[in-house]
Amino acid sequence: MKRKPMILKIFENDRGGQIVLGVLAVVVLYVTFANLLFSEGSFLHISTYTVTLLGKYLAFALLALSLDLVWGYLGILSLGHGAFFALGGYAWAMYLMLQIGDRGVYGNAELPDFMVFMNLQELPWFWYGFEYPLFAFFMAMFVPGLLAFVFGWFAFKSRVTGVYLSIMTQALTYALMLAFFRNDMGFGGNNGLTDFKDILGFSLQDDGTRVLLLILSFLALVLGYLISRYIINSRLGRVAMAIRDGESRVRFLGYRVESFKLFIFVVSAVMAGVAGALYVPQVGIINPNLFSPLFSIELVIWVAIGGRGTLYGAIIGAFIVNYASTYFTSALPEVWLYALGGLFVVVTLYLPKGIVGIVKKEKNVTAVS
Amino acid sequence: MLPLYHENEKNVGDLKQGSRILLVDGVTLSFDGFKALNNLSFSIDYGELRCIIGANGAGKSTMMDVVTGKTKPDSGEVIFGQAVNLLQMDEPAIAEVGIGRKFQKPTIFSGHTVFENLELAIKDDKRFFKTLFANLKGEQRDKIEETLELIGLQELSKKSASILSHGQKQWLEIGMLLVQDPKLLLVDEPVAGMTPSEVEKTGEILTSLSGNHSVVVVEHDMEFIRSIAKKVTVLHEGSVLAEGNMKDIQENEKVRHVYLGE
Amino acid sequence: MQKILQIAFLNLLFSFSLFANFETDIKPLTENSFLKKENTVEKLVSKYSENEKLHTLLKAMLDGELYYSRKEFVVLKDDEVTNLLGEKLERNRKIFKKVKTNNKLRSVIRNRLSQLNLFSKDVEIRFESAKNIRSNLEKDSIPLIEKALKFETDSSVKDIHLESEAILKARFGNFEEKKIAVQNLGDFLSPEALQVLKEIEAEGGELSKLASKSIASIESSRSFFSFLETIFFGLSQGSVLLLAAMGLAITFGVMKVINMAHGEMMMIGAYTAFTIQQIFPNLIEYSILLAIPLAFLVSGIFGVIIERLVIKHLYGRPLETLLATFGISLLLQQLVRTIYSPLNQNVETPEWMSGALEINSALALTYNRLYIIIFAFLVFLGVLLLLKKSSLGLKVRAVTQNREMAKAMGIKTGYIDAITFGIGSGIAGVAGVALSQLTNVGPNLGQAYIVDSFMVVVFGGVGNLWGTLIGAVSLGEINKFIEPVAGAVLAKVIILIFIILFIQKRPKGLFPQKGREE
Amino acid sequence: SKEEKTEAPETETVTKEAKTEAPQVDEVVPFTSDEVIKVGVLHSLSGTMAISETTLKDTVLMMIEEQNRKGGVLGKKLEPVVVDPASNWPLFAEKMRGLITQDGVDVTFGCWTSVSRKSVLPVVEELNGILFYPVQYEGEESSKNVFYTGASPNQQAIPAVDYLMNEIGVERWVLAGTDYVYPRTTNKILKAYLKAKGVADEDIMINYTPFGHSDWQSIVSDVKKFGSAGKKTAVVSTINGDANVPFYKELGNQGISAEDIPVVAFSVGEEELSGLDTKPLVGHLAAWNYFQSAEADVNSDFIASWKEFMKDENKVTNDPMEATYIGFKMWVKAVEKAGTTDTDAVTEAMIGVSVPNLTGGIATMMPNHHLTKPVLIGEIQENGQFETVWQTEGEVVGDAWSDFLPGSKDLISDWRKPLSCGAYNVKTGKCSGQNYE
Amino acid sequence: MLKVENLNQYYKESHTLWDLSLEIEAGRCTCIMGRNGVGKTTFAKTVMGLLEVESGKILYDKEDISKLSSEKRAGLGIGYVPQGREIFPQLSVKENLQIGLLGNRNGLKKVPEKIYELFPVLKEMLNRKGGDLSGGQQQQLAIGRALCLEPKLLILDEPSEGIQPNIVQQIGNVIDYLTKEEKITVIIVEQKLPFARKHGDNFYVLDRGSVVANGEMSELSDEVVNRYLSV
Ligand SMILES: Nc1ncnc2c1ncn2[C@@H]1O[C@H](COP(=O)(O)OP(=O)(O)OP(=O)(O)O)[C@@H](O)[C@H]1O
Ligand SMILES: Nc1ncnc2c1ncn2[C@@H]1O[C@H](COP(=O)(O)OP(=O)(O)OP(=O)(O)O)[C@@H](O)[C@H]1O
Ligand SMILES: [Mg+2]
Ligand SMILES: [Mg+2]
Repeated sequence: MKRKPMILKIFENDRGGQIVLGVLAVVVLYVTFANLLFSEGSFLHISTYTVTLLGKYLAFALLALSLDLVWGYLGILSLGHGAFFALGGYAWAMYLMLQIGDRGVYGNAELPDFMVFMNLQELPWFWYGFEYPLFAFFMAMFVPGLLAFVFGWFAFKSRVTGVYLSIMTQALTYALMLAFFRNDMGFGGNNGLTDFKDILGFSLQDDGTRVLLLILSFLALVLGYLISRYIINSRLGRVAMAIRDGESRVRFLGYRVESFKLFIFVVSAVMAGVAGALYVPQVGIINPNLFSPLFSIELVIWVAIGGRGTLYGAIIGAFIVNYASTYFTSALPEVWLYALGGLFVVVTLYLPKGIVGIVKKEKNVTAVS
Repeated sequence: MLPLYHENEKNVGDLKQGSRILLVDGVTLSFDGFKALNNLSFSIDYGELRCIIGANGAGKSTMMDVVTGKTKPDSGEVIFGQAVNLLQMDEPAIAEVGIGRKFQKPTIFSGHTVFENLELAIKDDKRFFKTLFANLKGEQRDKIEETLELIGLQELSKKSASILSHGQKQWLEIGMLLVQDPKLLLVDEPVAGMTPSEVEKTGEILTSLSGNHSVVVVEHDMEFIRSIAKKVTVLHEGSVLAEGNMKDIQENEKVRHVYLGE
Repeated sequence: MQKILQIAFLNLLFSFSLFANFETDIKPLTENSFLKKENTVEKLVSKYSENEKLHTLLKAMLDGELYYSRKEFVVLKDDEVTNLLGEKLERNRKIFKKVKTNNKLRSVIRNRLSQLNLFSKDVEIRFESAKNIRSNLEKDSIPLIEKALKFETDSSVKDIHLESEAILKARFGNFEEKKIAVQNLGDFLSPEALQVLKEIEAEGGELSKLASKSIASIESSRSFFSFLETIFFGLSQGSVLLLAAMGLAITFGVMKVINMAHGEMMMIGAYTAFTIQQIFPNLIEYSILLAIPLAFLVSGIFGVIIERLVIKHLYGRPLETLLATFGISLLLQQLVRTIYSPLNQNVETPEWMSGALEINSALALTYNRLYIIIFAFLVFLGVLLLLKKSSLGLKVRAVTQNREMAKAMGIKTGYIDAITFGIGSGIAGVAGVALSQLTNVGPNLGQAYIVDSFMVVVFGGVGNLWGTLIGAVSLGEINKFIEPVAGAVLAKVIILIFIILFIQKRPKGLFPQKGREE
Repeated sequence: SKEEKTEAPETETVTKEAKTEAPQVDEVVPFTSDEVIKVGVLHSLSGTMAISETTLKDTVLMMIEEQNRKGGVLGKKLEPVVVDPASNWPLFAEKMRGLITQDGVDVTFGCWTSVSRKSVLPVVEELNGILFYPVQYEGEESSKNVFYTGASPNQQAIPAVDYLMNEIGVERWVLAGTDYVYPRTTNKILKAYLKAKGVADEDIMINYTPFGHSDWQSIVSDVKKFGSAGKKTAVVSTINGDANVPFYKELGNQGISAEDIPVVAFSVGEEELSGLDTKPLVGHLAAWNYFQSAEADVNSDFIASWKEFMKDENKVTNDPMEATYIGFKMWVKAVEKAGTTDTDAVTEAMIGVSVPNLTGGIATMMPNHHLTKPVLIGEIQENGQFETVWQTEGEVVGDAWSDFLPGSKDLISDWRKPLSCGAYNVKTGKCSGQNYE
Repeated sequence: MLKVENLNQYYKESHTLWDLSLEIEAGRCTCIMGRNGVGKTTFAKTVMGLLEVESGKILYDKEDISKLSSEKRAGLGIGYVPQGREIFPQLSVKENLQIGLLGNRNGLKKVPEKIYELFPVLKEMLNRKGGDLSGGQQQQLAIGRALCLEPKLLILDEPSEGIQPNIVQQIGNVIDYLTKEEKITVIIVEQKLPFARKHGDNFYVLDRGSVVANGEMSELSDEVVNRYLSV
């Protein structure tokens, strides 16, 4: 049997993924050029508003993808995935915060405004090092990964499963939310971190920077997709799905279930963290609300709407639901919850496999290579 | 709890024809006061085919649960090979050391195809980073194809296992046990729901396996037992009631009374 | 008409002639300065303490019912105008202006009224007055209290007087009196007693030691009562959690529907209570009792409708129920916003649920919480009996464990599902009524409780009602014992971490559903 | 002490005008231009904040309708653009960007919580828009593009404490708040203030609770114990939103009356009271710059038109509505003065603009983008209204930077040229924040 | 008693029963036989109403029940012992039996003593959870539960599977008793020839979803067995 290049193998039997990523690539390219090349007045121009919005959607899509990996393929319904996203976001926001320097309202070069305001005399120890982008970016992956590792290590070893695990993830994010809301935590409390000025030396107000962030988000999404795809296509992926369907049986075959779960859970958390780091500079604020259980549930809904266990379905779901909220909150501000709530009910009832279920008839098991 | 792989290897010791492969010694297990296993002791030799019979609820499946690490007994010892203490190991470690099991109620992965079910079971390094980069080797593929043929599911190999009928699931599970290639096979009611000729075929497979493997079969189908049995152990209320060749057992008054009838 | 006028006129004349002084003396009450009003009240009390009208005047002033025109002072209550003698007057109420009071003034009035009311016929009033006097003791109160002690027959009122007397003696008596008083005060519990003792302790000298002893005695019993109080608080919080979680224990615990609309079912119950008060504004006292069955029905019917329209199609797909019920919860919230506006609504508390059951001055149990505790346990018992003892319960459990087989055994699964979901939702509705007595009634009511409810059910062990009970109560208690040490925010965080760790030890909750797994 | 207070801006005399400006309902003035001026309305209509913010959206809509009847602004029709940021802070920023760049609004009225304002701030500043922020807040901010028409702490908290201390004789203080910036700041300011007035540390108890806290048993019981030490005690409450209802209920049930331990709240207004059983609350206090009960003709007119606009006789008005009202009126005036809706022209014209407030006084926009406001202390009545029991002599000037916080005591804000700075350090002579070069 | 005409059934796209027609005589024990996967269980489930049919009729007492829900069919007196036991795992043995009583048409309120006589182990384990029982015990419980219904037509899908020999004998006796004494109609899906021969009155052999042979049990020839029942 001849070995195919890895990338081809990854995309094998994945028309959906090819199409979704292809379309996204075209859109991102188009938006990039239309924003940078055409001047504001031109009807071909695409506003920075759209660029940012698209960037946000892409970050959300990566987050949804990471959730689909654990939910769709490992069967862990994480109701706290927002926590990993938020932690990644906070880590990167800390870097952005320290970039403000003495441009804050108090003109304090060492301390961010909210610390001056909290009467802190010096930077708390856990802020050390975040002025270095590499370190901050590493932490944006490391902290969510570590949390996932610690939480997963205990939970999987104790064989906490099913709704128990789901509710524990919820408790985790809820506890983090309450903790981050506390002003004494040193992360800005309810107001969170905001008023970022520049990133890696580029001003965040420049269109060019925003477009760059958009492209970066897209690349991160593609990379995340490829990694996920590779994992689920490997035998490890098939073991994961077997764990989803019959965890204890897998053990009798000699697989150490908790390692498999832990690996995928941590990979997913790291992906969510990266998504968070991409999200923050584009929306310009991070606040403990991202830790709220409600956000994490919404996240689950994106994936379900798109189509659980298909990866690209998660991307579609994230786009559709978020676009729907963006659209409805402006166009039908009074009734948009009816529209959104209705959408959820209708999709569940009539599209049990999510939106991708309409197109996709064949079964979701990847053939053996 | 994590086993030390190399040490186990050593502790299993040399497996020669006739050397002991499994020792169950004085195992007791109770559920809320009910003793499912009561000071149960017996041993199996390498290469042996052992039949275990006993009334419903005698503790046969529970015994297998204990050996495979699913349930921990209250007291007693279970030793694999020379000195591997199974009670200190968890399920994957026990599987790893060479014990495979077919469950009473067929349990297969309904989200996977028949082929993938076998692939998952096949003997290989099962640590997670190995599986991430694992590829089926030529001989493994052959082994699977061979087994598919043996269990009569070639045509369904690309089909989802969820559509199998009860009997087909039984066969698939037997197949999974075969590709796993364990040293000791624990087979719980393999012929339930099979047609007479299938029963016969199962018997042949199991007999041919013994020799290079040890096989422990639990069944209620006496005809089947008769056709394959050399040595039979009878369990009753959690302990061994009788042990011996088929003839002795059939003539044993107590066994007739609690089990065989007539 | 003429006659009435005549009478009124005569009345007016009469009052003018007899109480001319009184009438002029109360005039300064119309002034703006609260200080002036205060002085006026003091003056009136010292001068007219025997005058019935003063009572009426002060009482009305206290309740904000005293009005004046250029000519007269009247009591205006429920659109009825009466004079200070309690006689009805025919007046256009528009011409009157209110006599404004503020807190300080009211507290002075209340104090003065208490002195007058010490000899009231009503024990309740005497009791309240005695307490009021106790917290506003002055040196010259001694004769008053001694007089009251002679007059008093009720022992609980007497106790308060005795305490007041002891406090006064400890403060102002001669050495011997002080000594005895200080010793006696050790048997009382009120903060006032403690306050005096502390002052005396600080003074040093022989009394100081005695005072320390008495203080120690008071503090030890106070700390005992405060321990009881904390237990009560925990129980109360636990019972709220229990109520909130019980419906979920059925829809989620038994039926395995991840019911995100559970909170909204509570919200509907609370709005039912509100609506009933709107429809029957005269029945506030009973509206809650009426609301309980009605909320059960309304939420229950909503539940049945939701089950028949949506959930029915989702059995065997528990995760999808999360999605659909989340959608439903959004719809219901918005529905309430549309119908009732996004603002919070006011559900009034009936008289019998306000206030507290005073055990002693260190321990008082608030009525609303007390009733809610009792109510929660009753509901729990009901649900328990229903599930464990009725054939419905058996059917429900059979259906949820194996729907196909239940059908094949002749159980009408559709009907059972609908009824069960209805009951679960109905109980949530009832919980909503209880919550309306504790917190906001608004579109977000349900959101506040949904996470906690799931936590309780899972902590207790899914599918086990006793687990839900013990889970709810123990979480409530733990929270209330941590809160004073760690603060409300940290207490919650600690509880969550505790739950996470606990589940590691017992992966299926406090009371796991045991059984051999396949 | 600082410049911004002493130096009065050039105010016009408005008293005369105020009288003539009574609403002329019948007369509809036609627009003289086909163009429209778009007005953004950025208030949450769903989510947790909808409870408070929906009313403000309606207020803006009412003001726009009224203004359009008067012929709009500069002869152009005002057109509201309503969006729903859904109590989701990042969404506030996104919607703000959308409003300015997609919808092309010239001014936006919006936000309630501080975090929503913080979220929007970089966007309005980047895109040079105008935001009117109508809610009392913690101060410590002054942006060229934002006009703060709610109270800053010195226009609410400090006078309230003065009242309690001087008129009621309070000696012990409980500062209870929800754990976020506004209560934290206010309490910090109050603590510094109280200590400056000689209150001992042990006579101050500070307590923070999470958002939406609903079980107040222990805290109320603690307050009760704290208050029974023989000294007059009061609670200064910066408890936010939904948490108030269970708090007051618990107070009532545990038998703490306003006479024993009065509570003065900074976030409880008429609208919050309408969702509460007020019986047990009678006598508790609130400090605001406006009460519905204020006796002024403008106010009666405003209340009447509000009820008519909402088609509901039971609708109440409140302080943030007044702030919205003032902000709107000021903006109209400034646009008319500038003759354009151009941001720079309007922001320049805004400073010094005066309009009558609803309590019978005058509100003037100060150079620090804050207003002059009277401070009113009201007692809760059984009918859900407040009765003013005390009031400052005249209007108080809003302070952007508190004198009681170490970080900001040297900062002033003055957006007039040549200073044009929101955070000017009088000690170092440096300007930081928005206009930093 | 039961007549099935041209029954067709599909699992999604896969056609499982093909124009299946057969007739069950009242008061007799009919054996359904066939290799694995030919559709025996599917047939039993369709009669019970647990699977929808595409076309064809199921006449029970001359009435077409093919559109009725399964709870209605149970109400008409059809009892079912499924393959794989399917007892209610979290209900106690007693409750499992009570579920059978709930559907009893004769209003029986107590578990008939004869069920305990038949399966003494059930009496011993009355308060144990159904799911905790051993495989064979569960099978006995499933039969006991169906008997509590006092059905007119009893469908048993491989009832002897996993049951100890002496109890298998007893089950055989019960079948005989039910058909001979109580005149109950029994359909039994069975693979074990000796058992089928001993207790069945007549047989149907299925292959690929349709009937390929039928007749009196005595007529079941080795040829048929070799042709349709071996691999
Ligand atoms: N988790 C449990 N809780 C309570 N009792 C149990 C549990 N597991 C097994 N038992 C009891 O232990 C006994 C032995 O069960 P086991 O399944 O081992 O029997 P078996 O010999 O395999 O019977 P069969 O031939 O019917 O399969 C039975 O009586 C069963 O009820
Ligand atoms: N849920 C299902 N979805 C799709 N196909 C199914 C399903 N269940 C059974 N089948 C297929 O239908 C056919 C008949 O199955 P059925 O269970 O009726 O067989 P059976 O005759 O009872 O076999 P056994 O003797 O093994 O129990 C089989 O080929 C099986 O693969
Ligand atoms: Mg068994
Ligand atoms: Mg079958």
